[in-house]
Amino acid sequence: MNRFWFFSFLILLVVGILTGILLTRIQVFSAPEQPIAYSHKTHIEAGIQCLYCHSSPLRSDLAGIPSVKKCMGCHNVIANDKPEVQELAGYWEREEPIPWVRVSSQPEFIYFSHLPHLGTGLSCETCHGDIGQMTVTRPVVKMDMGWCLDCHLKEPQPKATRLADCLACHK
Amino acid sequence: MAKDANQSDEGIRWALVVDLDRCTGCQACVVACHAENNLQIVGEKEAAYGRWTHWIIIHRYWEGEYPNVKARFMPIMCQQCSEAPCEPVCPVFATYHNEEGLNAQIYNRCIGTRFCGSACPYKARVYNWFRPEFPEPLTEQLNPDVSVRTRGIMEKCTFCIQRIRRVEIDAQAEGRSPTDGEIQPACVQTCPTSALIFGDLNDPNSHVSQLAHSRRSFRLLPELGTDPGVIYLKGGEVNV
Amino acid sequence: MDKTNNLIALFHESTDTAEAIDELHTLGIDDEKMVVITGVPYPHGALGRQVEWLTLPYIVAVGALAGFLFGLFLAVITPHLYRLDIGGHPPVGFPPAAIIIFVFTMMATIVSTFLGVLWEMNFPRFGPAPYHKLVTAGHLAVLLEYPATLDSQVRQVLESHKAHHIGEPERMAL
Amino acid sequence: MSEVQPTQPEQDNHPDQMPEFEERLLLAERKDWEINEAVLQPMFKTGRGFWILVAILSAIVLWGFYAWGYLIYWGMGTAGINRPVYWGLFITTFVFWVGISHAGTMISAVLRLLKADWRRPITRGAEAMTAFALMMAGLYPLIHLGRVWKFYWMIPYPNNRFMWPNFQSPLMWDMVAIFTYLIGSSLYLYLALIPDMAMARDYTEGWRYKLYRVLALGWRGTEAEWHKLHRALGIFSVAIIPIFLSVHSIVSWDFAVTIQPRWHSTIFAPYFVIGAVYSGLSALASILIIVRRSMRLQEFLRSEHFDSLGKLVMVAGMAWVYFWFAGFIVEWYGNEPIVRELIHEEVSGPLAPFFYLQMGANIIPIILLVFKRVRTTPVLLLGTTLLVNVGMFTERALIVIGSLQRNDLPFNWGTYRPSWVEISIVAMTFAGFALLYTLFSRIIPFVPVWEIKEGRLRYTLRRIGRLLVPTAAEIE
Amino acid sequence: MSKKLTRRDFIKIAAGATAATGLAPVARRIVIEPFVQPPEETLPGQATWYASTCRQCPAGCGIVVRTINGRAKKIEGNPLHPLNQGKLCARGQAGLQVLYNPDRLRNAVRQSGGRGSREYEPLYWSEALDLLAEKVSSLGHPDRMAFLGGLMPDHLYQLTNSLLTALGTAPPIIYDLQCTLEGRRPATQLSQTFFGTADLPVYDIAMSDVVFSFGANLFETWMSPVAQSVALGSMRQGKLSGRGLIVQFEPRLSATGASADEWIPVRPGAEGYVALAIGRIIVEERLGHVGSHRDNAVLYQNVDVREMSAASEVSVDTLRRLAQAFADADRAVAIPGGYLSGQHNGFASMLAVQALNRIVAQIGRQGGVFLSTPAPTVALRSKPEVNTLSDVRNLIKRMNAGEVDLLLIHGTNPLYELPAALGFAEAIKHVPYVVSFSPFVDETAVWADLILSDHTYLESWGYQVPSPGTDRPVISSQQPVVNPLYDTRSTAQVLIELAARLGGRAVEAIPWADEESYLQELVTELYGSSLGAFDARTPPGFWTLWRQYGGWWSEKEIRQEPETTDIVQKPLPMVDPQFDGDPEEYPFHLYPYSSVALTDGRGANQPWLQETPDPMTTVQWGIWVELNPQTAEELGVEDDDIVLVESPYGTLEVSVFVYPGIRPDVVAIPIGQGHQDYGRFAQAVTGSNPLALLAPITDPDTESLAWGATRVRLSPTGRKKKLARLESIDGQGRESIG
Repeated sequence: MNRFWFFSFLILLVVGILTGILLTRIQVFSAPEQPIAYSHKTHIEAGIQCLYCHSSPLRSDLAGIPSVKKCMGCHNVIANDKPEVQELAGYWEREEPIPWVRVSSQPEFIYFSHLPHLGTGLSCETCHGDIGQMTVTRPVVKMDMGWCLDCHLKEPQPKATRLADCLACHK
Repeated sequence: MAKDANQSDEGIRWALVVDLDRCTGCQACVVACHAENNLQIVGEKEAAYGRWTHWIIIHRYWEGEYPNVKARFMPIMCQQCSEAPCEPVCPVFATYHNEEGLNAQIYNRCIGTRFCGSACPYKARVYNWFRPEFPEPLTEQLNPDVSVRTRGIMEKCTFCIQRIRRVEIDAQAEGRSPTDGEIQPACVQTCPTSALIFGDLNDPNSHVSQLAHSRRSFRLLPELGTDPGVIYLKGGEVNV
Repeated sequence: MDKTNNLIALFHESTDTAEAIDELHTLGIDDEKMVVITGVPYPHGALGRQVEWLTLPYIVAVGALAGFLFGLFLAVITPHLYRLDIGGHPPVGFPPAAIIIFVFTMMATIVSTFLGVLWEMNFPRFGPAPYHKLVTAGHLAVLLEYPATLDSQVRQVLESHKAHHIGEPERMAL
Repeated sequence: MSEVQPTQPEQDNHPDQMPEFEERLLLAERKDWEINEAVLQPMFKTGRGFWILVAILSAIVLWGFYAWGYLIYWGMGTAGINRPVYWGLFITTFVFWVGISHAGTMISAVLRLLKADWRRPITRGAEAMTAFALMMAGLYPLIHLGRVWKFYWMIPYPNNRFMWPNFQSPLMWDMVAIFTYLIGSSLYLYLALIPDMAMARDYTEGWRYKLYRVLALGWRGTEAEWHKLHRALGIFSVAIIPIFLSVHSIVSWDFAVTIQPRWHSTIFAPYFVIGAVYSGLSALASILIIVRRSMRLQEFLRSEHFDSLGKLVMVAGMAWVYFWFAGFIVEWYGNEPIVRELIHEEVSGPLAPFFYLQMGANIIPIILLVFKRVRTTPVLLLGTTLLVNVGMFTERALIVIGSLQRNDLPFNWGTYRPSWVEISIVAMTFAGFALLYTLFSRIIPFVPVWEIKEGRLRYTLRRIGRLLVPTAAEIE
Repeated sequence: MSKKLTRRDFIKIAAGATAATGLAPVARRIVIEPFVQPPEETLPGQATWYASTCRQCPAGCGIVVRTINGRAKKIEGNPLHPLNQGKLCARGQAGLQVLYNPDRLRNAVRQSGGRGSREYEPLYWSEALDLLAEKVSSLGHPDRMAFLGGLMPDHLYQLTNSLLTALGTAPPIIYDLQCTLEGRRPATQLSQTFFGTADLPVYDIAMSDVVFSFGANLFETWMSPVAQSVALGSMRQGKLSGRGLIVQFEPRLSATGASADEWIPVRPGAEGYVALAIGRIIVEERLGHVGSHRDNAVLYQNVDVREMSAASEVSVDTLRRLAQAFADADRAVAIPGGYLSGQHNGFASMLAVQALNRIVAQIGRQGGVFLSTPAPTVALRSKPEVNTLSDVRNLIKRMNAGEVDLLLIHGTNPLYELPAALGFAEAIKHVPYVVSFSPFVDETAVWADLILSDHTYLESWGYQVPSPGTDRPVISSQQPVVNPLYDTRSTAQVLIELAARLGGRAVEAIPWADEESYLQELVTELYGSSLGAFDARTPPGFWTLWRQYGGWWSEKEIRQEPETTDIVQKPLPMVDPQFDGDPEEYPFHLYPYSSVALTDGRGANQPWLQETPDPMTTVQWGIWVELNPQTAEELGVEDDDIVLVESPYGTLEVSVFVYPGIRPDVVAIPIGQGHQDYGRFAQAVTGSNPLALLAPITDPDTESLAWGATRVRLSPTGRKKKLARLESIDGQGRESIG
């Protein structure tokens, strides 16, 4: 009886520690609050391609955030009665950039470039999820090292070796 | 024991040739390195206590006595040893050897045991003793391709891995491989006398591998058997 | 089933105890029905009882083997899970692997010895158990379980060997 | 005395007060309960001096923790280390504490295996010393990390990075070896403590009773329990000896596997081990003298124990000198430039004061310990053994710091000055050790009562001429 | 790299328009890069390279600046630029910290608490300009205004000159310490005297077999150190004809001396004697392969080799050996350096050195000395004239006499850079209104009423003709690589706007709408020149290419062979050096040298340069005095001991650096530290300015400051201050431990 109590305590302890470790792995996939209630869904359903607004991933490390000017290019005439669009127009008039909050980010010590990833035929959705269906943009995966490696290690050799080199990403 | 992968002559081995006959000790490489790699400024007090963070330093050696005195310069940076003494001692693989013969240091993995620093016979590794400070707007100078190291981690010369990678990605986009001399670490790029030459040691046609076979070439502390990737060329001797 | 009595008896002397135990044996009480409690470890056989069979060495051996395998896993397998070359060393070298395997074997040996002996002794056990505090003051206690029919004989044997505090064993919370 | 249960049988003449035990009075004449009380009584008596001591030690420990927090918050730069002296007082003290920890095993495991009966009263003190010294030593690998909050990367556990620690690193060997040794010595200490916990349980009430009850795990002292305990202790003493040898060897390999001049030595492992035994035994002797005095355990810790301990220290010291010389002569004879420079630094350079302190403090005690008067006079022995520890600490410092200050390229040489942070943290571990020991001695029977009683069982008193001489029975 | 233009190089510098607009991120780590208006040719996160010209010293090297999201990240040498060929020195690399210096002024400011109060009040530019215009127009007489300039880009000098001339004021007085230490003015005068043209000659080190450098720290701060270092590289190990030889004549072993093959520790001021003796030996013994030395005999007719040897403390044997080497070399060149010009007999010495090139017939030859070809348009040919110290003295005199009501100061810091004994600090107090254009609050700006803070060079327009030039005509362009960080305004623009406010002749003289259009007009004159390295179809196309390439230069090398004047028809002058201070009382020559990192002190506010170790002493962040070991022993001091250095004009307390490579009768102190103002990094170093020690004496021939002609005495203070050395004192500079 006593022994059962003692050993079950031990097991509980181990389970507790493991749960603790697991809990730290769980990511809260909450959507950050944006300055303007922007919906990707609306825009994708309107037939706009990702690359129209995020125009640089094929030429640069970054996908790029559209400038206010680009937004205004359409919203001068389209839906300019909506409050969000009027907010946008406000930024345009004040000549202020919109302080968008980053949804998907890489840590500061990581070198990440969109260019080679798109070059291998990946699509935006591979990493960013089905963003075209999102009214509120939120992260769908925790972009951590294991997640990156999951793909990198599946590449054929010798590419996998090269991509598994720490220096491939760490800077 | 298993054959070591780094020993093979296949693939790339990055190497730096330092021509001591050309070096004037002008320190351009030092500042270029600071600018390229976001090195922190430690200030006079810490520098006086051996806490500076240069990745490349120029040793100055005196020879002889007045009036027949000579001073010679010897730039010392991480020697990128094949048999690096710093690598096996790291408990968390923060430093290891990559496929291209680089002695890599992953800052984010480092937990700061400083064992590698103790093990390095060239003392080419520097430590971040304090949180780096960049008074505004000096933060603007930071190179986004290089992480800003926090306190408590080891850092060292990387042969400007970000510049290597940049050229490789560009070359790959153009469907070619980088040409000899196209990749230039910041120190090599700026060296006014071209005392520093960078390239692939395993490519028999590269400038560095030819210089490495020159009669003037030697490596630092060869008796330790570290097989450095930095090759020095002796200063020439011409007497009047 | 026969009715059984439980009895505790305290002795001053180990010789008296040994003799009393011998006589109790002759009364037909098994070793298993007797528990001798002492404050001092008496050498084996001093009180005329058989040596007990221990599983401890086996537990330790299994533990050590587990430690060895764990060490082997860490030292030999994990370097291949994410292959990084260091200092011209092969991913697995004999000397470091030997150290790791050795240390983990020893760690497991020690931990399994400890856990094993607790297991063997049925520890921890805080419930009430027959005990007498005079044991730690140097007395020897004998706990007996015997058929009720032998009661008077047993008491006589005990008293003849200068036992005191003969009576129902007090179950104390330990 | 109120806590002690008056359970003495009436036929024993029970004096109201404890008799003043004479130095060489044999325990054979003591009743078991007298021994129990002699051990327990000093634990319950905590005078003002005790609390003042605890307060002072706690203050130092708290200050040390403040210093540690300061170190973590501001960075490793608040310590005195620099380039090239990347390791300073922290690692020195770490090696020192690991060395101290070696005496416990030496005494209890080796002597238990050898059936040296004089070990009995001092095993507990020695084992406690091992455990506490290891706890202090184990702090340093954490303290000296630049990013201590990432220390768990050294623990092998499956993670999404697919990364495991590098088991080729001596620091990993260190970590697992010290962890093993700490577990081993703590369990060893605890296992032998269980019967005494039961004894204490029977004599106490209140919080102490609850504590001892839990710690005793329900020990009654049945023959089976004793038997199993013996068996387990036997396995322990065999298993812990290789660990004890390996731990300090591994610590020495932290240095010896690098190619730093004067570290790169094959003799380092035995040299460190013997040095550890030397300093550990000395520390043990010092502690026993202090405890004996402060807890009035003269009856248990008698001069013959110190005599034997002193002889062991002397032998260990001679072995240390031998190993030191064996290393030194090779370095001296080889005359490699950098090694010559380092030796020169020590013998006649800026490190000379430390070198001569080390040599003096390590060799003079050996000579002193030749004299029985020194071995058996507590004050003299205390002074001698403290001197050994000063010497051994200096020796560690010379090895760690002295070698790092010089290297193959003279341009890179440097000097090291410890900062207040380092000194505070080192003081913290010394105070922490003393504090743990002080508290330990008031909570746990310092003398292993059952072992003493067991030893007493094996003695007979024989009259030879005019003397009553104890002789050991040959049992087992 | 420099020889072959790769495609990548071109891409690197192909982006040529003005800097990116838009709000750049404050902290690059967190904020994403939103723009209101996206910049035209930049991609977010992608580097763009802009070509410009380095203004950290007067050399005028071409640079390319890597910018990301409108922020400059790295400066590198422009690989196409003929002068520096892609290379750059430490100071050039550190230029970012001029731009991003935390101590920059962010507005035009007025010193609200009176001069010297260091209390500033920001002004709108219109207010500031009104204030300036009012001060200028309310002057009683145009002569009551003075403009003191320093390191100015050429276009600004032209503008200033035009404006001042139009107003009837004297042209700007150009004086700064760097030029003085280089001996720019004496060198110009030497060219004028020797070759009859005021261009600085180019010494062709790259092709030379033997280089005799007389006090020229070629690879540190003298003239065009990067170009000279590039030349050293090819001279040493880049030639087919074998390794060239360098001999350095100077009393202190500089980094250049350390790179040289031989160092001759000549007595201060006696370098000319060495040159004379060598010349005499060559002529007398008919060394070399020139043939007849008859023409040159007259030059050396008064020279006695033994006397010269005794005066310079260089043995006759050595002189003969050197003469032999110099004369026998296929190509040899002798360089009269900055230290010569800093002596009382500087000009005579320089003449003697230049004469050596003549007697071995190296003038105009490859590996000898030649003149660079000027730019093809007249407007671009005129260069800023460096004024003499006498001009500055006159100005100080006028200021003291109350004859100056308005003093404008640009690009120089006289309170720091002039020897304290000249009394500028006192004189400036007599000027009712002082305007500074400094982007930093330096020592002089503290005494200004109004600071019209200029852009830093990475934010401004301009061009510069490198002088000394190179083997072909070069004009280096300067363009903003980033948008101005703050509300500062370029001085050229300020002058244009000032002229507009003043109207009349001023606006006629500089009628342009803005700086850019002025430059465009000036530069597109080059359009159509057949020499250029690039062809443009239209003038605007030329303007674009001009900015993309970082200037205009000839595709092929065009050297100019100078003719010697009749100075070589008479004996060379022999002038004894004079020193200020009684030799008995002040036994040591003071050698203040310009620091490799900080030059004349301009670099002191850039932490990278402060942290850069001095090549010879490896000291970072500090000031020290170098003593020969023998001198140190006699004084009873050792490393890091503080000594008191006294001259007849001032005192200085400074740590000792025992320096094996210096004459026992010379003590050397680096210039650059000892700032009272000039920002946190400059002020972080304790110590005082060594210029306080200098005697205000000049070389009568050139009227240039004889900065090497002061004597000092030293006394130990018994205190110690540890220098922040890179090297270990314990290691004693040994290479091996053998």
